[in-house]
Amino acid sequence: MGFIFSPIVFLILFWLALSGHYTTLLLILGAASCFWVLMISRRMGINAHEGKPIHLVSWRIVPYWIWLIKEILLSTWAVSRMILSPGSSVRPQLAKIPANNMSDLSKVTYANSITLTPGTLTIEADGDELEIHTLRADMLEPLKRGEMADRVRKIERGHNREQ
Amino acid sequence: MMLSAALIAILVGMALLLIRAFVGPTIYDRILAVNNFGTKTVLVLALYGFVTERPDFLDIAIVYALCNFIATMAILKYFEYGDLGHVGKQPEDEKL
Amino acid sequence: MDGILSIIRDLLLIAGALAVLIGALGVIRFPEVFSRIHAAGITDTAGAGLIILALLIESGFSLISLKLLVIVLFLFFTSPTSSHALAKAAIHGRVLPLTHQDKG
Amino acid sequence: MIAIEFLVNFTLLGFLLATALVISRTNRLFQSVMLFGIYSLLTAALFVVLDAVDVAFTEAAVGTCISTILMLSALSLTGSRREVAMHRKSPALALGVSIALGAALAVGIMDMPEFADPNAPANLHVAPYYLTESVSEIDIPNVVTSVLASYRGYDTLGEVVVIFTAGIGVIALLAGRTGKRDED
Repeated sequence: MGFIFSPIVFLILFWLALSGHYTTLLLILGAASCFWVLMISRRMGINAHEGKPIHLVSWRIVPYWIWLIKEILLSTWAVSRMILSPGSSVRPQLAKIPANNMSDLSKVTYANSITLTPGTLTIEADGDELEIHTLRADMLEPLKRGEMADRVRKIERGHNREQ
Repeated sequence: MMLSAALIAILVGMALLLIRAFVGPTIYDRILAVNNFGTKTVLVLALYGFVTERPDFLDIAIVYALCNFIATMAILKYFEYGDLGHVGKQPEDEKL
Repeated sequence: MDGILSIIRDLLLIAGALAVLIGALGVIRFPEVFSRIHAAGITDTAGAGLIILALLIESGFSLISLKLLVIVLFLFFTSPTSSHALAKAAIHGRVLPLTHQDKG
Repeated sequence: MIAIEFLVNFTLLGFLLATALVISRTNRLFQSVMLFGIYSLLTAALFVVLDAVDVAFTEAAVGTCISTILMLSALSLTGSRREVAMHRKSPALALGVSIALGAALAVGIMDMPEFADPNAPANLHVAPYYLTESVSEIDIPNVVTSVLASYRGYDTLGEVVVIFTAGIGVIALLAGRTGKRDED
């Protein structure tokens, strides 16, 4: 599964998916442009390792995404009610929550998931702590309980066991 | 019919964002408005393709999504560091 | 079957359009830039997601649905990144978030 | 269906006009760079509505992305955080010129053929040939691409040379600066 994320294979698959025209001339031009992009990114010193987010390929990401989409819809509903309610119901707060026992990639996943759910926003990700801005104090409660962090850690553990 | 209604709703949303981009007050409000305006343009293009029954225009929506992200990042980098040539902390720096 | 699908599609479109509208309204109504980022996030995630899901139902299975998937995946990966960058840049630019330390 | 096209068209044009007015009134460079971003998003959306997909593609890439970044690079080189002084000596003269120019353009537009008229002179000369033959002759599905890159290849080559020269100029201006920084 991992080889799909080697840059050149990924680029060529992406080109094939977007093109929709498969004549000889266009296929040659497409392959040439894929190699060109690859050369440019080599010259720019883009780390090939970063281009292989291998733990995002683990199948355990699927239940996590479904859970995340449910959370996004729930918090969208909460924030929408705040927007539509008359008067200002915004009581923003800053808080720090722990993000320990995580690899960098998991930390990014965690911080981005927090930002993706409306109502909470990662401002600073430094070391083992994330600084969170929230629209209302009670929106922070689920994060403090740490359910999302546990689920993010579970993706990674699952991947490590598979190897 | 519903597609057209959604298209109109997004156009109204665009108008609201234009107001935010015009009045500010901080520069970050404007950047936020421009970025979100870009997302809405992507949606308008996608919906418009389906309304006119020619969804081949989706490629442009993809280009838009890409450009919008890059432009937002460039603007923010400019405001954070004062110029675009600034290289943040990178693993390469530690090796050298 | 076709009827049910088109009803689902219409419902998704309505929900998505409402999310986009409410998000834009929030960008106007909320008091300062950090709160506005939350409102803008509604457009990026729920709004874009629901509308593109509706379009996926409309398009069936083809290259077009693949492109729609690319768009929605890209938005889901970039939107939190730019929100975070914006918040961070605003903090560094000495725009302090309004906070209420009182509980409730 | 036609009604929604008109609605989208006119709404986008209205947004475009509003943005242009605000840009002309603003006296901070950053704001105008930001608003130019919105302006080119709108322009490109309009190109899509008008069926000029290729132009929209270029406008999306160049207008939204490259020109924003170039303008910001220019701003960071000049470092002009100051407000630009506005010289408003004789608004009457400028207004007169604008109105005269606008009126001349309006008169000119009256002579143009209907929008998308298949019998307009421009659509009767070589266009039908390109539309019917280009796919079999050049084997590229997009007619605009085959016209630009093949039938009008020399013309495009000239344009590319112009853009290449401009690019070299920009790189020479911007890269000299970073080179100095590396030595520091």
